[in-house]
Amino acid sequence: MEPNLQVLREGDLDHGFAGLVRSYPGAGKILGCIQCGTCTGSCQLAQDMDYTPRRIIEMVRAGLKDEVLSSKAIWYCASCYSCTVRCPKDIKVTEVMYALRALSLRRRRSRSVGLSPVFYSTFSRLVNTLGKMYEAGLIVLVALRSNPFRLVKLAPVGGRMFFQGKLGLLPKRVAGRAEIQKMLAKTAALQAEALEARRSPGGGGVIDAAGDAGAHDGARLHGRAIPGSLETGVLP
Amino acid sequence: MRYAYYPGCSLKSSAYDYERSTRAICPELGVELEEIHDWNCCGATAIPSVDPTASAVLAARNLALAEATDVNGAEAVTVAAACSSCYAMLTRALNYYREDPAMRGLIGQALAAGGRTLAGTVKVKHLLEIIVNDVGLEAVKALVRKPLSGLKVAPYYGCLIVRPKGAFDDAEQPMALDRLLAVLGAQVVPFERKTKCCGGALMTTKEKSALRLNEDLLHEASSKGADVIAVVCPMCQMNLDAYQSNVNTAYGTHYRMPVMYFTQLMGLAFGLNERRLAVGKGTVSHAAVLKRMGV
Amino acid sequence: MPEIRVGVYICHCGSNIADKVKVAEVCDFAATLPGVAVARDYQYMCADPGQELIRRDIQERGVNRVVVASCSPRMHEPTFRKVLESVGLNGYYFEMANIREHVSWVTEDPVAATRKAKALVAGAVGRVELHEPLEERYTVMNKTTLVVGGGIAGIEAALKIAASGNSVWLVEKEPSIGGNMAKLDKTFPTLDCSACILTPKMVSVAQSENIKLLTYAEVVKVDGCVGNFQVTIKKKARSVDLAKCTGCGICTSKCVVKVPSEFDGGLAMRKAIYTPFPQAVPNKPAIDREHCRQFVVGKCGVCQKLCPAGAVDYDQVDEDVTETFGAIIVATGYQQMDPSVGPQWGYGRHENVLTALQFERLVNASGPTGGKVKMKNGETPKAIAILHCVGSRDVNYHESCSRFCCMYGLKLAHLAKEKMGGEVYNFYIDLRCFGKGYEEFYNRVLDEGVHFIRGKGAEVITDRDGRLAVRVEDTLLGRWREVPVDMAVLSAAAEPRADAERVAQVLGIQRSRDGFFLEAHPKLEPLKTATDGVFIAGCCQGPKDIPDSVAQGAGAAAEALSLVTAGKVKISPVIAGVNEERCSGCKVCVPLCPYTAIAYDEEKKICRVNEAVCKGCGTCVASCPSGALSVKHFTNQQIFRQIEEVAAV
Amino acid sequence: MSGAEFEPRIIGFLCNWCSYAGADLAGVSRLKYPANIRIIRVMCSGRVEPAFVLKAFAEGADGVLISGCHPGDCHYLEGNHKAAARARMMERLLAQFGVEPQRFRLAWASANEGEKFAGIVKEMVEAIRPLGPFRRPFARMDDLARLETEARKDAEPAAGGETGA
Ligand SMILES: Cc1cc2nc3c(=O)[nH]c(=O)nc-3n(C[C@H](O)[C@H](O)[C@H](O)COP(=O)(O)OP(=O)(O)OC[C@H]3O[C@@H](n4cnc5c(N)ncnc54)[C@H](O)[C@@H]3O)c2cc1C
Ligand SMILES: Cc1cc2nc3c(=O)[nH]c(=O)nc-3n(C[C@H](O)[C@H](O)[C@H](O)COP(=O)(O)OP(=O)(O)OC[C@H]3O[C@@H](n4cnc5c(N)ncnc54)[C@H](O)[C@@H]3O)c2cc1C
Ligand code: SF4
Ligand code: SF4
Ligand code: SF4
Ligand code: SF4
Ligand code: SF4
Ligand code: SF4
Ligand code: SF4
Ligand code: SF4
Repeated sequence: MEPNLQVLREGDLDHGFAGLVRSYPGAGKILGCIQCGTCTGSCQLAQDMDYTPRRIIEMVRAGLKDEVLSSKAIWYCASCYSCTVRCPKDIKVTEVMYALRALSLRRRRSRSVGLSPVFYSTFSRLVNTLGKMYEAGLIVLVALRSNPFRLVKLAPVGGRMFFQGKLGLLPKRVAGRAEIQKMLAKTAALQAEALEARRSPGGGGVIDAAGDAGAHDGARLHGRAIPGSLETGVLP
Repeated sequence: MRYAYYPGCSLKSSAYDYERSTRAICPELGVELEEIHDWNCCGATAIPSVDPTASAVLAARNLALAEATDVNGAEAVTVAAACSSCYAMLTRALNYYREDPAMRGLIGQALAAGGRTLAGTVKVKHLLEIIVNDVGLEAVKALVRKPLSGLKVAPYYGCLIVRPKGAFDDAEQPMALDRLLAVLGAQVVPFERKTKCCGGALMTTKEKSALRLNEDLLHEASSKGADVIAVVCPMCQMNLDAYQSNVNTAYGTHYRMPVMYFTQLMGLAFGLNERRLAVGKGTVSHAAVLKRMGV
Repeated sequence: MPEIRVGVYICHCGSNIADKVKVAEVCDFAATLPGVAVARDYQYMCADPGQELIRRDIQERGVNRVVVASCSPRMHEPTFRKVLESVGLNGYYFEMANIREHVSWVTEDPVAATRKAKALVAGAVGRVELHEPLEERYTVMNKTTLVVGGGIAGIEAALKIAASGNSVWLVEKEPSIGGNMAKLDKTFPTLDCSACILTPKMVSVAQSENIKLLTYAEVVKVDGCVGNFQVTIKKKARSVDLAKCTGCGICTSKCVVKVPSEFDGGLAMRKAIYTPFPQAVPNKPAIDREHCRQFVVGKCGVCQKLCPAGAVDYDQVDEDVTETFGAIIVATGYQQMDPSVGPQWGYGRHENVLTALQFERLVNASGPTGGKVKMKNGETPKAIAILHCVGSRDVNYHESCSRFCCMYGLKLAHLAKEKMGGEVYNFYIDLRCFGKGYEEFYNRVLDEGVHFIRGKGAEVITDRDGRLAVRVEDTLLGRWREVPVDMAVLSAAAEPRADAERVAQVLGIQRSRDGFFLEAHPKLEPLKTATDGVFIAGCCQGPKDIPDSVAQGAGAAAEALSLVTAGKVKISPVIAGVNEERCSGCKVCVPLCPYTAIAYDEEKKICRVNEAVCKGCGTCVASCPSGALSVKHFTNQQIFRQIEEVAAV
Repeated sequence: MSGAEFEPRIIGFLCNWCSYAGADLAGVSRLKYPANIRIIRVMCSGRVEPAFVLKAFAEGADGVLISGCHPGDCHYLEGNHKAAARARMMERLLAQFGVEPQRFRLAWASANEGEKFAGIVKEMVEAIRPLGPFRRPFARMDDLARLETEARKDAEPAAGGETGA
């Protein structure tokens, strides 16, 4: 049956979702949003989004979890912080966007929104592995992980940059890679702990029905199993 | 003036011209940059999108490394970052560490797991801030040997150098770069979109949107008659420069707007050799700029 | 000292107390306490026969301290004090033990209740022994009131006081009274012309025999306290002798120096010798010495030469006037925030971005354009944007709502539509139209075809055609919009005047977190301040529209009159004092007093409490390291004794 | 209730305007709470000196409550801020003397909060009862005098800081 878009039943809403989002760094103040739209008005990307930043905040508060996490909007945010500096209620919309992308990746809700999830997770895993960014590698990996034809499209820009000496072809590594791995593992463990505390009775927050298992078990991206989580994962 | 230098990944690859020009002008200004040993990637805006907390930990490791150096003797260490994204991400981590008790605890424990500690006394500054505020425009002026007379420059700050905090200049209409360029003798065009976003990493993921943002910038700069756009961030440089022909293709425009790092323009004004400044390494030729300056 | 004879009276309160507390047992217990001469229990102590019991014991049995154990002292302490006084005993030789609200009504177990009652009675008896006779004091009121600030609120207050036949001084820092209202064109929601309703009041001020008007003057010092404030007022040198000047205006027309007019928000020029606006009161000029050539370069003298009345006097100097007042009303109003603090709104960067007050001048028939809405280039705009909440409801600027800008946004939309046709947009978050006739006005403006876009104007930029454009989310549609306009009007926040902090210090009043002056109670004492005898009215307390400002002005007048006409004012004897011998002059107490009642005496190197200002909270006492401070009726000895006694039972 | 159970004696210093009125309201509303508290009225919670608290303990109280208007509601503007600053200091001091933290409490109760006031008393009684009677470490008055001076020294910079903030 076609869903009736005019009707929103309580059962469609996840009342723990706002609490979950608020537990992310910088996202604590979303309950204070007065829906003024300053964020959207300030956003250069809003015109490409399926939901405006203001609506995203409201959808989070209302508990429209699936719609938010599978929205395109969160992947169009360029992290320019215009919304954040202007929000009259000191809501860090940019940080909320980060949180939503992270949740979307974790819940694997981001399949139909194009290249962005692959890009970000690949970037993240490259850095987690090497300690440093490796631009040429990033482009190649992203292309391979999404659509190899991307490579062809990127070739002219890559070529121009290469001939200006601007595209290093060899990766650089950080000596303290093991140290970084330990830090990331600890971060993941602490986050899992905090989540467990929230979920346990008296932990304060209501947790959404689906749980938040992705935080520390193996995640999967586009059919490929990746050891470790998306956050702490290293490249196979 | 000694700083713990955090170059960031871009300056070591795609933005090597930025690093080279920075290295060329800093000694002139009396700024000593001591590269932080074994620094790691700041995470840019990508890692927060995957794990907002881990990204702060990654950035914080660099701050811990910086604090451990003795660049400033007994005094608090100041990190110098040239890339706006690095600057913003290091600041973000530092602010979380200083202002958010939960994050402070978490970052502290994570760093400890890798054998590092952070006191939080470190400061983070962008290279532009260091030049304008620590060195001072008077000192810069004294170094100008070949004023950029007649060169019309659009001062482009981008977003992350003034946001989210707007720590050293206004978040909406900053003036530091305008004032610096004026001291170099350039004719600074009033650039209303000076803090609009270039799209950053969206150029890779949402190219159409990012091209629109860059077209908007190129339009204002060229309609105001600018000869060159001065930038303070590798990402801005890459998007405006390397993707300019993509903009032209998509919009049927014919921009040929050189995009140069402010450090390169400073070097030229100081009369430094353009090879030392890696001038000419733009996708859009810098020749017109040099010609205007009679170099 | 005569022997202490305490009378203790335990009240049954019908069955209210007696049901739980074994009254007779408490009474017997009381009789055993040291110093107790009489102990009785009685049905209703507050009833006449109960009171009579006390009176008789005082007169016949030599009782000289009284304890009543009954209800809350918040209820009947004054009643029983009067009983003591009626037979010549000091009302403060009295103490109450609250065995109803604090015992019988809240305790299940009669045994526990009785014991608790005993403890409280013991505490009261112990304490009352140490009570000292205290006198209610009165100060004689000076009958003149001072009003500071000549906006509509201050004008109204002054007129009301004058109408009662009492005298009042009105001090205004500008060359003319009128305040912000004088700048307005029409006023919502009825659209009367501001000048038409304000000017008659201003003229009445000038004509009233009971009002002494001092313009171009400021209060610089206030000493003393309620009833007798000694106030020093600085009259700035006006350079024009008001007694001689006829207001002919020749000087102004001949003066060669032009300066942007403050009154017109910089949209027009005025001269160095000027009256701020045509209906000014007094309608006589002042010389702005910062710009006058006579003062800047030392030569000109044109106006003096041409003045037919010989009124121009370059040698005038600032003059201090000192006068005593019984009460003070502060009505110093507000200012509009300078919106260039938020560059995103384009003010100061783009031509044709105006503040709402500037726009008021633009639509005003006596304004710089004769009431025609014109852009900088002289053309009539085809579209105008009115941005609401600029710097209001915004933690980055002012957290609170400015309260009248929604309504003037509607008014200006109406006026703009009327004067120039074209498109008018209101960009708002919420429309707050809560007054009488306000919603009706909104409906009217809606019908006139004004556009309402629910979304806060995020930024004002120039688009590719060089036109202004407002970027906004139309939140009702959920769409990002860029609306091109020719002029943008900013409803910039109403904020405290720049000198509010200094004014508060001079007058000894507090400010709330938003910087406006603080009322004694937000609902029940909106016009009083924590300083007795100082009242506030109008926008200096917080943004409010003209009807509310007028109501407050009149209310403050009533407050002041009820004080000064009473002839004398009662001051509670429960106040602090410094034992000069003990005070080490450490000044710890000085910043602790919330009323700045404590001052340091430089000569004697000790601190002193201003008895008229002190409210007796005792905060200072608790802090004095030398034990030099004490507060009457709550001395350490009294409280220590009470602790000992209640703890012993 | 078994008669054998220990009944702590609590002395409560209540400000006239909010908490005393709140306690009155508890009465007017006929709320029931333990009879263990003896209320002493002061004009403002800011009047309560550290010495009062020490004196109460010295005289045999098992617990001390200070209660005043909520921050921001003080009848005297900010006396309760001073009380709060002193209370923080008192907590430290009492801890040094081995007084269990449950025995001392600063609580805000408005004239409207009869229920809250009754609850505070109940909670305190419950918290103190298991501790048993208070052993008096400073029964002598000269001890008290010494403690008082120390307490004052400690208290006021803190209170001053409060004003500045
Ligand atoms: C654009 C705009 C349009 C408005 N339109 C309307 C409307 O249509 N209808 C309506 O009801 N309200 C309107 N208002 C609100 C209206 O302006 C205020 O309600 C009213 O002016 C408040 O009067 P006031 O006397 O309290 O303060 P003010 O008008 O600010 O007067 C204060 C006076 O005190 C003087 N003063 C200040 N400091 C000192 C000092 N230290 N010593 C001596 N004197 C001092 C000032 O010079 C001034 O004369 C509008 C406001 C704005 C900004
Ligand atoms: C649900 C609700 C909640 C509210 N909450 C708040 C709040 O939190 N804060 C706030 O500030 N305001 C609040 N208000 C508003 C507040 O109730 C009013 O501002 C206030 O009560 C107005 O007081 P009043 O004296 O003007 O009128 P009223 O309270 O109506 O008093 C009028 C009196 O006159 C008597 N009377 C009427 N006719 C005659 C007659 N012919 N002869 C003799 N006597 C007569 C009536 O019996 C009555 O006693 C609230 C209002 C409502 C409806
Ligand atoms: S700007 Fe802030 S308050 Fe306004 S809608 Fe966006 S998040 Fe909400
Ligand atoms: S940070 Fe993201 S959501 Fe906010 S204005 Fe920039 S692009 Fe839009
Ligand atoms: S010319 Fe003289 S009399 Fe006329 S207005 Fe000027 S000062 Fe007054
Ligand atoms: S003396 Fe001053 S006020 Fe008079 S005419 Fe000359 S400039 Fe104007
Ligand atoms: S009155 Fe209206 S425009 Fe003014 S601050 Fe309040 S909501 Fe905003
Ligand atoms: S009628 Fe009442 S609820 Fe409705 S807008 Fe007005 S004040 Fe609000
Ligand atoms: S605190 Fe006491 S000793 Fe110090 S100045 Fe005040 S009264 Fe004197
Ligand atoms: S008792 Fe209160 S009001 Fe009086 S001087 Fe002391 S602190 Fe000030």
